[in-house]
Amino acid sequence: MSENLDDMYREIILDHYKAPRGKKPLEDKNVTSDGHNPSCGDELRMELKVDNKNNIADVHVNCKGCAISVASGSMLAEFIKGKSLEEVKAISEQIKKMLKGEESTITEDIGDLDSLKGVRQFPVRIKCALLAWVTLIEGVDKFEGNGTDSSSTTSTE
Amino acid sequence: MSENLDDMYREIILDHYKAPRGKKPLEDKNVTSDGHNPSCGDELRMELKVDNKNNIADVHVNCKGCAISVASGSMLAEFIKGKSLEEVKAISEQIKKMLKGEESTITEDIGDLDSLKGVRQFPVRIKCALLAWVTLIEGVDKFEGNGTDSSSTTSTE
Amino acid sequence: MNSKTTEKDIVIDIQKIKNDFPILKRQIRDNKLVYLDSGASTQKPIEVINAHTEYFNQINSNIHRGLHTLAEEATNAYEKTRTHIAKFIGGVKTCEVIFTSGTTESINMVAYTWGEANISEGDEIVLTDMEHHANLVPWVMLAKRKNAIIKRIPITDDGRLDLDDIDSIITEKTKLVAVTHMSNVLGTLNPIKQLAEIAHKNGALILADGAQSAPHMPVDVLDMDVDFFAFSAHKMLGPTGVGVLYGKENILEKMPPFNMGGEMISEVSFDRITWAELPHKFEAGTPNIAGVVTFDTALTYLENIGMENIHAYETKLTAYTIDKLLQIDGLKIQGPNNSINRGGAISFTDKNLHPHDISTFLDSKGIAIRAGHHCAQTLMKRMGTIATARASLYIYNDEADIDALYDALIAMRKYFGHE
Amino acid sequence: MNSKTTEKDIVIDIQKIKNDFPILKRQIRDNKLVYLDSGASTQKPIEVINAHTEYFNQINSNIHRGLHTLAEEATNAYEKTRTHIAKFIGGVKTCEVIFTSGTTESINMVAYTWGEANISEGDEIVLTDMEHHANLVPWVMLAKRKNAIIKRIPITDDGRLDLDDIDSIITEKTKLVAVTHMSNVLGTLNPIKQLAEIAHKNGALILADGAQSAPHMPVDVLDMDVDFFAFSAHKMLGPTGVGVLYGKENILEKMPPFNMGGEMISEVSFDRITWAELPHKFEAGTPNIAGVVTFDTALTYLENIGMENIHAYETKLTAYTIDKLLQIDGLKIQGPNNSINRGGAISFTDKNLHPHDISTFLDSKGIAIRAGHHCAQTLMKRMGTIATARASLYIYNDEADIDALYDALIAMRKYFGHE
Ligand SMILES: Cc1ncc(COP(=O)(O)O)c(C=O)c1O
Ligand SMILES: Cc1ncc(COP(=O)(O)O)c(C=O)c1O
Repeated sequence: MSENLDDMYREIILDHYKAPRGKKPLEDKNVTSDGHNPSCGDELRMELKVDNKNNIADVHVNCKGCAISVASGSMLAEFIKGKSLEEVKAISEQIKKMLKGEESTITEDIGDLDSLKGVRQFPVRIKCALLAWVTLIEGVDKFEGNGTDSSSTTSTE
Repeated sequence: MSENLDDMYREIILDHYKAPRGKKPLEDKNVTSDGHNPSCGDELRMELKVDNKNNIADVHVNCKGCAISVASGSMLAEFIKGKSLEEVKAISEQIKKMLKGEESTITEDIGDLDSLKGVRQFPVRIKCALLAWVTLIEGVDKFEGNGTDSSSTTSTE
Repeated sequence: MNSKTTEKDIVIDIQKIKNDFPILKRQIRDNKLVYLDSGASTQKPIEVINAHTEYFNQINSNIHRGLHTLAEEATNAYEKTRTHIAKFIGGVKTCEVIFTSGTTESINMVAYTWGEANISEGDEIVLTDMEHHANLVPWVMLAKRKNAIIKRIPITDDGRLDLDDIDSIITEKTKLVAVTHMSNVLGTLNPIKQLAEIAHKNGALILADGAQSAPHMPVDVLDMDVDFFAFSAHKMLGPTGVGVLYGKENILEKMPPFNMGGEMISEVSFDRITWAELPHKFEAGTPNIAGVVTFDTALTYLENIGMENIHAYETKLTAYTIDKLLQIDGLKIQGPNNSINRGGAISFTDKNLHPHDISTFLDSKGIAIRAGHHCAQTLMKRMGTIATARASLYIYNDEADIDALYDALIAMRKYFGHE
Repeated sequence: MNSKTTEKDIVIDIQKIKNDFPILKRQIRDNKLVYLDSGASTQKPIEVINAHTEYFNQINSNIHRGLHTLAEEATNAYEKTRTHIAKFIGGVKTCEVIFTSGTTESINMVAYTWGEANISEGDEIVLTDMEHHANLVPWVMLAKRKNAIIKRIPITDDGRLDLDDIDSIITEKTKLVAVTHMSNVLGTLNPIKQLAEIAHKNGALILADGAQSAPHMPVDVLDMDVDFFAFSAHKMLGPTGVGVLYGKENILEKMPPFNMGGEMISEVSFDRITWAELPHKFEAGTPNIAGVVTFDTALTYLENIGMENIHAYETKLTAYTIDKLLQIDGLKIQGPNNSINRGGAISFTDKNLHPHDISTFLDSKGIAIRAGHHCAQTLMKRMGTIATARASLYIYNDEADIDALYDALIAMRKYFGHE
C-alpha cells in the first residue's frame, strides 16, 4: 500500500516541507510561543504580530522536526496570515478535531490544510501534525490573557 | 499409577502413622527440640533422655502433621532408642541424604526407615519426612554444645 | 452481560465448554483430569491459546513509539484489551486501567506509591481477618515503615465478616480499607459497596482485592465505588504474568510512579524528569504484550457465556458441592456452609487427615485440589487449623467432577483407615 | 557454546533459521517483512510458540505449594528454566537467578531494595552518558530521594566510553556503578570487567544492564565479576513479560524483599513476618509461569546455534551494514563506525530527514526499523540530535535484508527530494 504513504506525504505536504512558509523571524512581534513533542524531539517556535484590530499581521514558524510537523507549521503560517484571532481560534479547534478523527464542522475552503487529513491513517504521527496548532492556541490564549507580549511552551503529548 | 501412591504410603508407613511410637512425654529429659514447617503447618516436638554414656535412653516425639511427618517421627523414635549420639548423628545424616536422593552409604539394616525412600517420588513431601530428623540433629547439636538441658526450634524450609 | 438472571435462565453448555479446554482431556495417573484448582490458576480455552500463537505468528512487536506496521498493530491490540477491561469492570476510563504483572504487583504498586506518599505515623489501615498475603504483607510492612497501625475486621466462625463493631474499626483515623472482594479460602463474598460507603464517610480510601471475584461474577467498580481494584488474568482463562490495577483518575494523577524506565517518562535529563500521562506513567518498560493481547480473547470468552450466567451456574454447583461434602463423616467445611453470598472456593478439613495427605491421595485419582495455608496464614490461625484442602470451581466443572471428588474422598478415608 | 570461533567457523544456516520464524513470511504493504527492530523486541521461532501452546495444553497450573501432578510438573518446568539460565550466564547458583517481568523491573528491584537500604546522603552513583532510561531514571530518582550524587562516565564522539578520567569519577565515594553492557542506540560494547575491577577496588558494587548483550553473545557474569546483571526474555526469542535479575548470593541475602505477597514469605502474623529463602524472597505472587517455561526453549534454540557463532555472525553482518550505510550520501552513523567491540544496533541520521519520516517511508517498503530517542534522551542530547533511526540485527537477518534497507533508503532520498 504505497498509496497509504502518498496519502500522508501528499505532494502538497512535501511541497510545504521542502519550502516552508513563514521562515523569516519577525522584527516586530507580540506573541512568542514554543511547542515541543518530547517523544519525537520535535521543536517549534512560533512568532505572531497581532495588530490593533486583533488581526494577525504576520507569522513566523520555525520547526525542527519531521516532514509532517514542518509542513503543518508551514500551512498554518500561510493560512492564518491576515485572519482575525477569532477566526484563527475557530479554525485551530476544527483542525484539531479533523486530525483526531472527531466530527468537524469545517465548511469554508481550508485549501492546503485539507491535505493533513491523510495523517489520520498514521496515528502515531497525528501529534506531529498537531504541534503547530496547539502551539498557536497556547500563544493566542496567552496573548488574550495579558494583551501584551507573551511567550509560552506547550506540547501535544 | 496408584502404585506410586502405595510407594509413598507403604503399609509400614501407614502403620506408624496410625499408631505412632514414642507417644509418651518423658518425665526425665535433657533435650527438647521443636521443629516446624511453616508452609505445611507441620509442628513437631521431640524430647530426649541422654544417659551419661551418651546413649539415648528414651525418646518422645509428638508430631502434628501429615501422615509422612508423623510416620517419619515415629520411626525415628523407634530406631534411635538405645543408640549412641554418635550413631544417631551418623544415621540422621544418611537419612537426609537418602531423602534428598543424594548418594548415601548406609550399609547397616535400617529396618522400617528404608520405607521412607518412596517419598522421593513426591518432591514437595520430602520436607515432611525430613522434619523429625532435622529436629533431632538440631537437638543433639545443642546438647553437645552445652552438655545440659537444651531446647531449640528448627525448620526444614 | 445479562442484567438479571433467574435460575431457570442459566444456559451453560457444559459439554461444549469442557471441549474448549484441551488440557481437560489429559490423563493423570490413569484417570481423566478433574481440575478443581481454579482458585490458584484456571485452565485456558483453545481460543486463548490460539490467540497467543496468532499474535506471535502475525503481529509480535514492541509497542508505542514504533512507527512500523507491526508496532502499530501490536499497540492497537494492546490498547484494545485496555478498552475491553474498562468496559468489563463497569465502564471506567481507559486511563484508569493499568496493566501489571498480577494482583500482587497491583497491590504493591498502591502500597509503594500512594501508601508511601499518604500514610504517616499513627494513621490506620484496616484489613480483615481473611486477607491473602498479597493484600496483607504490603500493608503490614508499610505500617512498620511508617509507624502506622493495622486494624482488622474480625470474622465469624462460619467465615463472614463481622461488622458489629465496624464503627470502632473504620474511623476518622483510617486512611485505607484494604479488603478482599471474595476470600480465596472461605469463598465468602464481602459487602464492598457498604464498606466503601463507610470508608468514604470517614475520609478513607478503599482497595478491593478482586483476584477471586472478577473471574466469577459481574463486577462494577463504579457501583461499588472503590478507589482501587486489583485482579489477575491467569485466574480468569487468561495468560500468566498479566494483572490489572484500576484506580480512580484523580487519585492516580496525584500518585508518584512506581517502576521507572522507558515509556513512563515524558522528558528526561539528569536534573529533571517528567512523567508520561496516565496510564503510561505506571507502565514502565516493555510490558507483557503478548499476554495483554491474549487476555482480550479470554474476556470475550467469558462474556459470551455471560458473567451473570457464570455466577449463577457456579452458585448452583457450589451448593451441590457443599451438600456432597457434608455427607462425609469427619469432614468440615471451613467457610459458609451454604451457597448464599459466596463463590466456589470451598475449603474443608478432615478431622483425622492432614490436607497434604488428602491432596496427594486425590491426585492419585486424577483430582487436582490445593492443600495448605493458601497464602492466608493469619486466617488459618483464626480458623484454628494449620491448613485446609480446597476445591475451587469454574465454568468447566460439573456435577460429575464433584461426584468424582466425593467418591475419592470416601475411598481415601478407607485407605487411611478412617472409615 | 564453542570456546573460540574464528571467522571461517561460522556456521549459520540462515535459510533454515528464517524458516523457523513464521512471522517472517508476512507481507507488509505488499512487501515481504524485513524485520530490523530486534533491539526493541525479537521475533519468536516456531519451537518457542509451540512450547507455549504445549504448556497450556498439557501442564498449565500454578506452581509451588501445589501437591497435584500438574502443579508439580509446572513447578519442575519453571525451575528447569532457572537452572538453564544459571548455566547460560556463566554457571551461577540457581538461588542467584530471580525471575522478574523484564530488565526494567530487575533494575528497579535493585534500586528499591538494595538502593533504599544502602544509598545515603552524599553517596555517589556512577552512570554513563549512554544509559537506557531503565538504567537511569531509577537511579536519578533514588539519588533525589537520598540526596545522593549522580556522576557520569562521558562518551567520545564516536560513541565509546571515555575512561580517561575514570579515577576521578569512580572513587571511594562511589556506592554503585550502573552501566549498560551494550548500548541500545550506539551498539557499543562496554568493558564491564574492567569497570567491575575499578568499582570493587573502590568498594562499590556494579550493575550491568544486559538487555542488549545477553541475546547476542556469550555472557559470563562470574568472569566479568558483576554484582547484578539484568536482561529480558523478549529480546532473545523468548516471551514478553519475563526478565531476569542475577545477583550475588551474599548481596541478595542481605537485601530486603521488593514486592510482597504469596510465595515470598515463610511465616506471617500481624506482628512478625519472615521471608522465604532465595530466590523466592524476590518472587512474590504468581509469576509469568508460561513465559518462564517457554523461555527455556528460546535459550535452547540460541545455544543450538551457539552464542559465539551468533556473535561472530552478527559482527560480520554489522560490518556489512555499516559499510552499506556509509555509501549513502547525507547519512551519518551514530556510534562506532566499525564493527569492533560493538553489536548490531546501528543508529543513523539523515542530514535532511527526521527519523520518523525515515521509518514511515521504510515501512512502506515492508522494512521495520525504530525511530526516536530509544528511551535514551540524555544520550540524544550528547549526540546533538533529537532522535535517530535504528536498524538492529539478529540471527534471522542476512545481507539481503541489508540490501533491501539500502535500496529503500536510496528510494527515500529521491521521494523526499534529497537525491
Ligand atoms: C539497554 C536496555 N536496557 C533496558 C531495556 C529495558 O528492557 P525492558 O523494556 O524489556 O524492561 C532495554 C530495552 O529497550 C534496553 O535496550
Ligand atoms: C484473594 C487473592 N488475592 C491475591 C492473589 C494473588 O494473585 P497473584 O498471585 O495472581 O498475584 C490471589 C491469588 O492466589 C488471591 O486469591
